[in-house]
Amino acid sequence: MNMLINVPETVVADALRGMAAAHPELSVDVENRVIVRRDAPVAGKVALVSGGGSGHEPLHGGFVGRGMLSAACPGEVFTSPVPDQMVRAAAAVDSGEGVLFVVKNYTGDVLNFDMAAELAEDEGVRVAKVLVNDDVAVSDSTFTAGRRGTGATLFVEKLAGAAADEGAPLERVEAVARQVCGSARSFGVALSACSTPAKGGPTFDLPAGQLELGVGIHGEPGRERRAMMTSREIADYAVDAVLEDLRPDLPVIALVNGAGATPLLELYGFNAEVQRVLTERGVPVARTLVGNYVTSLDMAGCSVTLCQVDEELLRLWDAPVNTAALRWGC
Amino acid sequence: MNMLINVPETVVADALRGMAAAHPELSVDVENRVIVRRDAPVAGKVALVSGGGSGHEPLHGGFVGRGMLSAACPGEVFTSPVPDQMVRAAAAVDSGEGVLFVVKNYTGDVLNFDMAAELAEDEGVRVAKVLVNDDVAVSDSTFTAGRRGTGATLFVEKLAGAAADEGAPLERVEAVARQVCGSARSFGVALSACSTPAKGGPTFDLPAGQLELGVGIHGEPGRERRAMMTSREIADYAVDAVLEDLRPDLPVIALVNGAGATPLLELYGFNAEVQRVLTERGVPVARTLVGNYVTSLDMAGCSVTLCQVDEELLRLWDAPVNTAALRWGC
Amino acid sequence: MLDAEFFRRWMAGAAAAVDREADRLTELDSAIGDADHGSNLRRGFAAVQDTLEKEAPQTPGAVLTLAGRQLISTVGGASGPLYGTLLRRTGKALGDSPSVDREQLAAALKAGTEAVSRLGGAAAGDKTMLDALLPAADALGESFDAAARAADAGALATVPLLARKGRASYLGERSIGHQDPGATSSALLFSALAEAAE
Amino acid sequence: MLDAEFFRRWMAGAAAAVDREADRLTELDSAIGDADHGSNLRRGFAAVQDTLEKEAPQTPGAVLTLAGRQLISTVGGASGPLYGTLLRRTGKALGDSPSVDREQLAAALKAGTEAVSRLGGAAAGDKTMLDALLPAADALGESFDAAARAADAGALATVPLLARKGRASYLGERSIGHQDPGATSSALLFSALAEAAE
Ligand SMILES: Nc1ncnc2c1ncn2[C@@H]1O[C@H](COP(=O)(O)OP(=O)(O)O)[C@@H](O)[C@H]1O
Ligand SMILES: Nc1ncnc2c1ncn2[C@@H]1O[C@H](COP(=O)(O)OP(=O)(O)O)[C@@H](O)[C@H]1O
Ligand SMILES: [Mg+2]
Ligand SMILES: [Mg+2]
Ligand SMILES: [Mg+2]
Ligand SMILES: [Mg+2]
Repeated sequence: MNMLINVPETVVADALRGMAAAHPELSVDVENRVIVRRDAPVAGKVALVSGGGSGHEPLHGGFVGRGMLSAACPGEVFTSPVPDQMVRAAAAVDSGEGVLFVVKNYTGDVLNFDMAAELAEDEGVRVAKVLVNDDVAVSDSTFTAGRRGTGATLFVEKLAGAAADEGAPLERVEAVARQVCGSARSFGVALSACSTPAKGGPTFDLPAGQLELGVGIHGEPGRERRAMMTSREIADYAVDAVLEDLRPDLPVIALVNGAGATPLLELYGFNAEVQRVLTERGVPVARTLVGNYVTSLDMAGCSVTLCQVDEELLRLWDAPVNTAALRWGC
Repeated sequence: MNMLINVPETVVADALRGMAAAHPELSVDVENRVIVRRDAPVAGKVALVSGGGSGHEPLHGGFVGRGMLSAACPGEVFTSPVPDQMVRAAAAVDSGEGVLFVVKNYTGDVLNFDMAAELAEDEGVRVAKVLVNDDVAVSDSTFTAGRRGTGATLFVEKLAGAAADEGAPLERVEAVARQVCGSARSFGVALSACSTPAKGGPTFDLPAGQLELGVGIHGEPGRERRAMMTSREIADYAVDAVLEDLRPDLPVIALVNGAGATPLLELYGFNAEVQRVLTERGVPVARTLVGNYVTSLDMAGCSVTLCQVDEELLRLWDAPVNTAALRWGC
Repeated sequence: MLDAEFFRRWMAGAAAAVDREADRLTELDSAIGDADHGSNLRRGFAAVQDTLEKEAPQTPGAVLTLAGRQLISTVGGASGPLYGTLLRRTGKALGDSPSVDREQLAAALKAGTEAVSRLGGAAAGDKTMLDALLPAADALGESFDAAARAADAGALATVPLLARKGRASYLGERSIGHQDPGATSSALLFSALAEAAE
Repeated sequence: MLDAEFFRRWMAGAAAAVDREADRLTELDSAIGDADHGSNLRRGFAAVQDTLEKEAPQTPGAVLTLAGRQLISTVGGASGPLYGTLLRRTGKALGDSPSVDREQLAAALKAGTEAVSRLGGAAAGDKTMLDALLPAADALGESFDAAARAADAGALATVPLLARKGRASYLGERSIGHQDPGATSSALLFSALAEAAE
């Protein structure tokens, strides 16, 4: 596995330096690993802070900017960040209106964000937290760490970020985030394993000609392994897996997401099949986003996230956003 | 090589259907393979038409919209489109002010666009053509097909597109395009081969632990093959290869482009090294764009394009653009 | 004398040969190009068959002109415009007489190959389809079989050449030792012509 | 009696053991987790060494509290907050006396492991570090060696268990048959403690 890196130890710091150079509109603290919008704190507005292990770019750093995150805290590759990062981020972005922590449901992320919330509150920042756990591949049981946080994170950050941008108070921003968490579900498929720099090779074995149905964004095991399927069959499986859990009585926004190494050409073709299934199942689609947004390093594969939206959420979706990876309306 | 497709024969048509579903702001003619901005023809404005083999997405379809292309013509994977597509596109977008064809320098593209230009002119459309040939890995000799067109295409489409959006006449839009062709150079590196659906596997052999320096966007051979290098070494090699050909006395815009399967995390890290070399060589960088813009299906690797800009070109770069893959200022 | 029916038979034979040999053509193109020559021509000649059946042109010139236009409209790549131009210009040179003889066809094909050379800027020895087309058009003055043999020999003779045009030229010295896919498909075209004449 | 110097020796021994065994820990984490436990703890305990040398805390409680804080600040993942909490809470329970005895340490470690259990919501038998920590803290009432042996045995006993917490829980039945990486690093911690006491 050839990687475009220097040494595994500096991968995250190198990326942050490269991000700083490419995005003067961001203030990137390479040493302390915090990416903050340059105009923070924005007076009178609630701030959003997220973070997690690196390797899922553009999540989260690519979503920092007007109408989405105020700051992001990248951890080591596939390792959740430490509380110091979130505390520092919260202090940098809090305008006095409070901070919402957007946390993906992994033990490490939960524990570190919990600690950070306590510490930040000690420093006088009002903190609310929302837990994203949208991956229907995992049965949500008290006997496991629970459903994983994946593609719905983009929706939480966009929609709650839009509410904050409009000046909604912390309680309302948190309520929007919770509504989105309840309305969005995802299912992912791996056509190849991904390789972390530290390991220097694939983190799991996927025999040639097989795919993993229900894979997690760190290559966690899914529901089953099968012989390779067509785009059509994968769309049927993935969309039905989501709809089994989420029975929308309103239109959905569809995120057809690439895992990192699947060509955009294939991803658009897959979107055609996703739209077909949704039409067949009678689910109206209000908006569609196709691209590599929540990735797993060099994994080939895709995921489908559906987010049920009422008129208010749809309005928040269309609201201006100005980040490195998602930008419209401004 | 697992691919997210149905059958190789329908890959392009499937992608176009998926694109149509995701982008209501585009008018996608799936049967005739033309992607047109929905508001075309735009009265009083010169139109830009480009196209080429598929497999380089978001190029060109992702660059259709205000401030960039008026239409794009996707061919089969890695096969240039046929003249009928460009003729149809030209007819759809011409407001009477004329059409600029942006053509990458490959024999197939050149011949098909030439024929299309003749046919379109027969139908009364004023056509100008610009040939993009920026790949410094190939020596530009009359004994070969000449330098290949790669990353500079994005600059030609953006900058000439901005001039057209401002209402510049065809001669001026063409002049901007030519200036950009003269001011932009690229160098690409493959860390893995790419696989076309038709072939079902890698189109060239790259032994593990080796990289191809100077690779083309269809996996064409480059200058040499070496044992795997660090991000730092690759940046030195690539930037120096470009600067050997282009000796800027003005600032440059840097495009640090991913070949498709290289994680964004690595690409940002590579950008840090590119910026370092440029600083060491005394080249001021006015703007930087990092991402997967001119891809080669599932190839791992990267390319560097430098485009020397005067104040006018820089202004055109910053001008509003509203396409699927590039969007700012509007 | 060769009538429209003869030319339709030729095109049908060419389509069958290209379909049969598509994988070999793609394999050759994989070595020094981008692995699409077989699928490109298969798509094009299948479309030629369709359109000839539908429009049933009534003169030799009309058959080749229509076939050429159809190749241009469906193949893409380098070979689409080049083969399309070959057939279109050959067809135009044949005029609109209801039948032609072998000498007339030979002369028309020379006009066609010249148009290919002008369009692509290639000459004999550049390791392209012209290395089969040029000697074949010459030998057609002699006989159909001589033309087919000359095309075959020309294709084979591309092996030691260094490519100077098209995608293979990027390989430089590394293009040596491989047979040119376009010259190979040109040889198929002339074999089909000889078969049509049998 | 165990003074600050003893606790610094313990931490130095733990850092050396984690560094030595990092690859094995990562290998174990690769089987049922995400292949980072070794590099996580190596990064963390190296930072602990640095900070203990720089700040030279003068009581057992201060050594452990500082070490715990440093783990929290540098490890990340699940194990960072958990090990950090273990040492911090143990340190706090030790108070600020300049030296403590083994029984006091055992009691403090019980408070620490309880805090770990509360924080992560895991209990004995869930196939986590607690399966080594809980029996070890118990056995420390007896002797340092007994604690080290109990931690080792606890780590080994995680092999047949089904993971119910952390990343390994996604594997369900497939987590059975693998030793838990966190329980394995906990055993290293107690071996280092026994060595410090020799
Ligand atoms: N300039 C040219 N003149 C004549 N023939 C050419 C030229 N360039 C390429 N060819 C022919 O085209 C063939 C390749 O056709 P094809 O693979 O279909 O197109 P592409 O190279 O665009 O993929 C080559 O083998 C060669 O014979
Ligand atoms: N909820 C929990 N309670 C106690 N220990 C846990 C819990 N979750 C995970 N662990 C321990 O953490 C170890 C994994 O640590 P590490 O690999 O560093 O973190 P991560 O799982 O975030 O990658 C597991 O082997 C397990 O012993
Ligand atoms: Mg981890
Ligand atoms: Mg081709
Ligand atoms: Mg080819
Ligand atoms: Mg781990």
